[in-house]
Amino acid sequence: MAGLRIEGVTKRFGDFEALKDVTLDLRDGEFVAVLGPSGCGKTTLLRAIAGFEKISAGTILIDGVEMSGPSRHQPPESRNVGIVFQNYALWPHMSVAENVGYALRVGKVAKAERERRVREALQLVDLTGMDDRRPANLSGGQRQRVALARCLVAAPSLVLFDEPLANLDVHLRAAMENEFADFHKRTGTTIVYITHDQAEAMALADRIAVMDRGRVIQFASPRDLYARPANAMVAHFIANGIVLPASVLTAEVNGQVRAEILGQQVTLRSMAGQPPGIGAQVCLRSHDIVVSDDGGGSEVLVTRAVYRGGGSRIEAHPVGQPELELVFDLDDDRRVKAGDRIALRVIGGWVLPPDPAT
Amino acid sequence: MAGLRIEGVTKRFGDFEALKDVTLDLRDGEFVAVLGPSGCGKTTLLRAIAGFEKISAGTILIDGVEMSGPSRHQPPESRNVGIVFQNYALWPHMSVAENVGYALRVGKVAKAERERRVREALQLVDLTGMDDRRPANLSGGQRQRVALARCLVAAPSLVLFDEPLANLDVHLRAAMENEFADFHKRTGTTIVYITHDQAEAMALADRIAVMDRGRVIQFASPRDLYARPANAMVAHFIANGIVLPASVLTAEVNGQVRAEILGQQVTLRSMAGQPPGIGAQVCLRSHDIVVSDDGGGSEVLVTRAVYRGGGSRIEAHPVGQPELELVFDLDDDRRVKAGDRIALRVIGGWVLPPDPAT
Amino acid sequence: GDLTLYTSQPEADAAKTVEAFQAVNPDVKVQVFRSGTSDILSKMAAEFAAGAPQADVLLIADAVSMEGLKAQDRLLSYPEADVTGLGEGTYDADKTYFGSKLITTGIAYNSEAPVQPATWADLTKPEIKDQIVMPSPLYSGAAAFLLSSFVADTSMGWKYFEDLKANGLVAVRGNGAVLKSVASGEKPYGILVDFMALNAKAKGSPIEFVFPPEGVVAVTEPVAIMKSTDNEADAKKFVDFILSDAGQKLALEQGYLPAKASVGKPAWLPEGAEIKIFPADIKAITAATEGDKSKFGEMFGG
Amino acid sequence: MTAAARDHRNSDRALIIAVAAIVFLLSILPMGRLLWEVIAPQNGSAAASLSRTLSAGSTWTATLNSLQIGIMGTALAMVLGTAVALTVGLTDVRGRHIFVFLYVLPLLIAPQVTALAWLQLFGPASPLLKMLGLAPPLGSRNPLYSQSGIVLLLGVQYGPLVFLMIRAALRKLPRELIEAAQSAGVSRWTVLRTIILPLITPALIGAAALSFVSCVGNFGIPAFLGIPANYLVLPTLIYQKLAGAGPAVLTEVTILSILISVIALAGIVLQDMFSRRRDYRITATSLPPDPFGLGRWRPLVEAALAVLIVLVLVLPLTGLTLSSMVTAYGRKITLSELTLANYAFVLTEHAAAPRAFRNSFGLSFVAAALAVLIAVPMGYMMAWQRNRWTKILNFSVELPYALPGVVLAIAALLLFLKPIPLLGIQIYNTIWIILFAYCARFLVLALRPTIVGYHQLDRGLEEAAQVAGAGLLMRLRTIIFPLVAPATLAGGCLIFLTALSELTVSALLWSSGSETIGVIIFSFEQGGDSSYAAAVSVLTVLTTIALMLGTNLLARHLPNGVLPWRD
Ligand SMILES: Nc1ncnc2c1ncn2[C@@H]1O[C@H](COP(=O)(O)OP(=O)(O)OP(=O)(O)O)[C@@H](O)[C@H]1O
Ligand SMILES: Nc1ncnc2c1ncn2[C@@H]1O[C@H](COP(=O)(O)OP(=O)(O)OP(=O)(O)O)[C@@H](O)[C@H]1O
Ligand SMILES: [Mg+2]
Ligand SMILES: [Mg+2]
Repeated sequence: MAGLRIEGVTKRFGDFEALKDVTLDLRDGEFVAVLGPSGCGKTTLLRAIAGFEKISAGTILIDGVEMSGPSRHQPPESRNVGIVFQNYALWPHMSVAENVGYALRVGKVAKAERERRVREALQLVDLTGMDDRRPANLSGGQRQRVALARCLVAAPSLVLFDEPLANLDVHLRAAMENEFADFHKRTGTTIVYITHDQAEAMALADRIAVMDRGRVIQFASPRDLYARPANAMVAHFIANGIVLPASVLTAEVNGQVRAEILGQQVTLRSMAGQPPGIGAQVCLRSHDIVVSDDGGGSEVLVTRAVYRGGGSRIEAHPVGQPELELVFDLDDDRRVKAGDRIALRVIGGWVLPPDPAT
Repeated sequence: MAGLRIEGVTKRFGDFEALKDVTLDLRDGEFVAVLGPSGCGKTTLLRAIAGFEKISAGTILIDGVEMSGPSRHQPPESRNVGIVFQNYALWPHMSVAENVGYALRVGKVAKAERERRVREALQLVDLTGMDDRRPANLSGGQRQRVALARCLVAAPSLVLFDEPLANLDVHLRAAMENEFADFHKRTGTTIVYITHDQAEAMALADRIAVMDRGRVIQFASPRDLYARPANAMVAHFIANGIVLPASVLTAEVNGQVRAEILGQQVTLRSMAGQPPGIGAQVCLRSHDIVVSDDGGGSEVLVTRAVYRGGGSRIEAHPVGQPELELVFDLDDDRRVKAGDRIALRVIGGWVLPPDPAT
Repeated sequence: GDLTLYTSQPEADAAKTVEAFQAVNPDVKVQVFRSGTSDILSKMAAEFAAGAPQADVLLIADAVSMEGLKAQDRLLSYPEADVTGLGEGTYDADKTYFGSKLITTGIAYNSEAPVQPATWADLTKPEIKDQIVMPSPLYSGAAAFLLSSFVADTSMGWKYFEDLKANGLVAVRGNGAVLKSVASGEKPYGILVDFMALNAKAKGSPIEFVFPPEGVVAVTEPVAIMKSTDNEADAKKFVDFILSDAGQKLALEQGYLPAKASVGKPAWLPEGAEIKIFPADIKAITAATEGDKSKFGEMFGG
Repeated sequence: MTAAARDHRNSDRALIIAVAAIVFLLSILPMGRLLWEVIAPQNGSAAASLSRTLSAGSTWTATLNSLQIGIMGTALAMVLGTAVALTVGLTDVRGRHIFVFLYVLPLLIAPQVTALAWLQLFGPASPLLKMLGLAPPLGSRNPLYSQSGIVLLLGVQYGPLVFLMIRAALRKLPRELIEAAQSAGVSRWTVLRTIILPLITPALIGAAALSFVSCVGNFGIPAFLGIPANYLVLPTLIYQKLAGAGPAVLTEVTILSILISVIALAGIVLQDMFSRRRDYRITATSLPPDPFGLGRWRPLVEAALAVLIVLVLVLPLTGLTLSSMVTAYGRKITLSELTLANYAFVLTEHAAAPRAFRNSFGLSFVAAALAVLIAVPMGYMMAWQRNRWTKILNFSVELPYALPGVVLAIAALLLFLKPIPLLGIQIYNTIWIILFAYCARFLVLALRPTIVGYHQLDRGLEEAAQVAGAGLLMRLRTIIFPLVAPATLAGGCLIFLTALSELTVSALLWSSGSETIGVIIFSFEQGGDSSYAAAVSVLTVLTTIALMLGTNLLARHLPNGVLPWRD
């Protein structure tokens, strides 16, 4: 169990800044997900925490002890962190059981105990009976699970996951999510969990750090991220929010404002102190939009409708403002298809806080 | 453009059967997804089609020409199939642009033309400006995208994808899905697309083959799979259907039967000729279940509620039959939590066809 | 005490020599290092450089090398040595080294060869063009000795080697290689040391050996005491043994021509045959040998 | 910092220091001692020696020739070794195991023996050619005595070295990288040219550098074939200087040695430059590629391989065997006269021969084992922790191998003639000085392949062990060694085979009781007893075959691919 403080960490590769002034403070025992688009620096952050990358500026403290800093750099093996690598990094010369039991062997755990814990870990990831296989003879998902078991078996005090579920199918993923949640509850381990799957992040994490191009954009609870995204990037990234331009008509009262959006006047949630003004941006979720059958609302042209099992994802453009794009989910019974025109009514939404920079 | 016929293909590794009597018939230009849990043999099937694995029995025909069969085995290079590997398989000694342009280079495409097409392909996968990077300096998702561009650039007549989007974030994934759909529409290429993500499969494929432990269980359109799963495995695998025991009370009329489920009498969809009887199984989707506020329906105990952005995934057990598990999604405004008791009403569902084997 | 012997004698001979010596001097333990003459010289050069020469006595192929060591003041003079019966010129006038036997170099040829050369001049005959080998003087002390002796001789001189070169002679690495070449017929004519050819013949190899009437060149396989020895007494005993009748008889048994003619002649030497030894001025040869070798090297390579 | 962390740190530092110390001891110390002879010569002035050596025409002729045969011999060895490795490693030829086994054995047979076998088979006395009526006229000049002959023999001698390194690299290729190209519709040749060869570039470069150094430093072949052809190279020039043994000989020899070192170092610098330009790390965990089907070409390719084996192994070995079974060299061979008496002699009557077998097998095995043990951490430092120091270490390891054996032996003599200071141990005149020289000389044979192995390894595998808490020593033992083992052990095999038949080093360093096989063979040859020499050679080959077969029994317990002759 260990807290983790990341303060102003910057990491440069040549003159490319993969991490820019990243600051995060994890409580002891917290489960934090790091979420962000591909290439935003998630893996780099994780490698910096683990000690594989020397950072260019800032400090990283585990349990109050400085691990990386301007003058010192503790080697990875003395940081007592567990890690599951994105590309598995299984040892090809060892059997599954040997891979999983390695940390115990290094830690000089007695053989019987070791075998028991390896067996348990393999059971956990549903690989019982595969003990003697070599990694090369496993399927992609099976390899991922071995990597998982290998990390979990040593019960480290800080665990880093780099997209551990990326190659698993939905069910195994759900099962593993539950496993992680249980593991976390049981052990109270501090966990940094990297993923690009927001559902996964939301399901698991106490707090989520959303990253973009090397920066942490927002660090908040899942509900907050969903309901109160800090900017358009987060709004869009989390649950694919629709970001539309709007004019705020009234100043905030009780966390609400009146605003005009797509030609409709609606009441929206906003942050405290939101001033009125034009040029604001609003984040809408699928449930903030309803198809109006009475002809009210704004007319949109559907350009694509993709079936997604029980519902469809709709891409549409307001007839009046074809440069705007709306992507939202619709129940299957509507059977909307590309080329249809439908009327939409906005029934809620969140006004994005004004960007301090502009 | 090419049709693909797979007939009774079996593949053994030692005495382990990775593929068991697999038969699939793809029309010219069809987009077929192969869906199934980890280790079910998807990659093996794909490798057999590409010609990397000699099959143990059966035949594989591309465009009517026997490629793999009892007596012959065309080498991969003369099958004209494109392939994107699960582990990327980028050539570490080549830059991104060289990787992508490889097929054109060996195909003696003129330099200017080649550069243009490489540029286009990189643009397609959103990697413009990364031409000179080495694969080792790319993030996981970026590598995946290079692999994608490399395959697409040669415009082969049959394209095999092995979980091409597994490492991409949701947005890039959505963008790439659109790209695939467009690419497919534009070129009419026959595509075999392996994934464990059913949403992806449904969004893209004309038909989906669901595999389990080396067998093809069902080969049907996405809507069919969702609405009329062939057995409990498919029902469960596709969109996480709830499979519950039921008694069919009446014989099928107009595709419908009356049945008793969780103590409730309901009208369910069924296949033609469904006989009445006990011991049937029913597949329910989230929208087949409503929370009844009037006290009607069956009482269930919620054991887990996981927030998933705008809604929660609920795990619950009927109070009367605690051995059954129901997993379904609920809108967020209900704020159900573990320990709650709620009443559920079944309002629809699909009776799984009786297993011919039993 | 302990005595360290560096020798270039063939392995079996070296063993027998030591055995016989110890039979006479049971209290002396002899350590032997056996190798080619040039290896021994390399080893000693390193030992000198490190300031720790190891050998007490030397028994190496030729006097020229001994002269070299003597010039570096490495050899102990042993004026009391009993040289009676030893041929003139087989030992150093300053008594620093003493020839132990005569190893002559003559002409060997394959028994099946069409021509039977009898004289040195025969080797320049066109009938056997391109079929002649000799050991390179750069690797064989005996050959170097032959080279310098011939060059110094007015009747032969460089002209002889130029003729040989014109007749296609090749130099190979060592007498062993010449023997193989001649015995296998690969090059049926060669310049070779006597005992090697004659011992092989005795075993059945298809090889013949002649002592050309112009005279053969003989190296003496001298024995010497190192100045740095810490066991002078035993070292002197060793020299005494080599020069004694017993030691000379041993050389005879091993198939060599002993330095002391009085102990007898080897079986292979036809009764009454005269071996004419080419006159050799060791001092002159020592002075000339480096230049001769390098000139030879330029002519024949190797 | 935790106690465990401190332990790790200390053990890491200890390891690094130990490696540096070993290199210092094995390479820098003897080379430095030699150099001291130039700086402060015992006899004469350094400047005089320098100007004499550098102004001699022979010095530059020899240097030029050394360069030439170095380059050409390497080219031939590369072509042979790579072609064989590709054929064996990537195609479906049958009898791979046996072939690999047979192809590495010629390392044991002295090149002179091979040359002589060829000379006899294709020369005027050849029974075969005589039968066919094709025998060249008696005494006609043999084409092997020439630069081309030297290059040919160098190529044959070092082909197996290249082969072992390339084969180790080929084992590591994940099949997807090849398949990705195949599915682009590319022919096999193109796949080979554009994917496979580039991916094994580190191995190609490493093998080229090593065989270049081997060719430049080889003494036996140019001595045997060059002398008759009037063709001088630096090692033979050095030998001649030594045979002259003038007072300033060591100084001159050292100067010439420096010339060889410069040539050899040029090779390493080039290697270093090439191998750092690109990235060859293979990250995927995957099965090795399926063999390419040769189809109807298969019998032809197999026949070609068989011919190669006949030429480089069967022929010389037959010649050896026949020589070892006749009473006198050159005697017409009739079946009834064949005898095992020579074997009986060397095994029972000749006390030194059995001892030499024990010594040489022991020395070779221990030297190979030590080199493997040292090469793994040393390769780790050189490939993964590059800094100025590792570069110096990298260069200095190469030197003892590049120099002619006799020079290294002299260096060892200079160092150990007096008891080791402080310890007071005398290793001169014991077997240990030979072991020291073998380790110094052959270390690079294990190190180069190991470094190549590192260049192909994904560091993530080590990192995974780091987070498991494994310190450097533990990682080296449990993760890194097994992963680079195929490459390293290929090097170990090279060392074992090369050391078994080693002569030039032990010729100066042996003492009674510590004879080596090379010394015994050389003694017999010098005394004109070729038949005994042949018998010893044949026994060596047979014993080695038995040993190699013996390791096959162990193969099940070893990680995959560590025995080059096993899949
Ligand atoms: N060694 C390196 N040298 C140069 N650039 C690098 C290096 N490693 C990573 N990068 C770059 O740094 C950026 C961040 O990479 P990182 O691997 O952290 O991304 P990521 O967020 O993990 O992405 P993904 O979700 O695709 O795995 C990327 O643009 C990548 O190309
Ligand atoms: N070369 C092989 N030898 C032995 N077994 C193998 C080999 N290749 C695959 N298998 C086994 O065959 C089964 C199918 O493997 P495959 O790679 O096709 O799975 P997959 O469906 O692609 O799974 P994933 O979604 O995890 O990639 C697995 O159980 C795997 O362990
Ligand atoms: Mg990443
Ligand atoms: Mg797979």
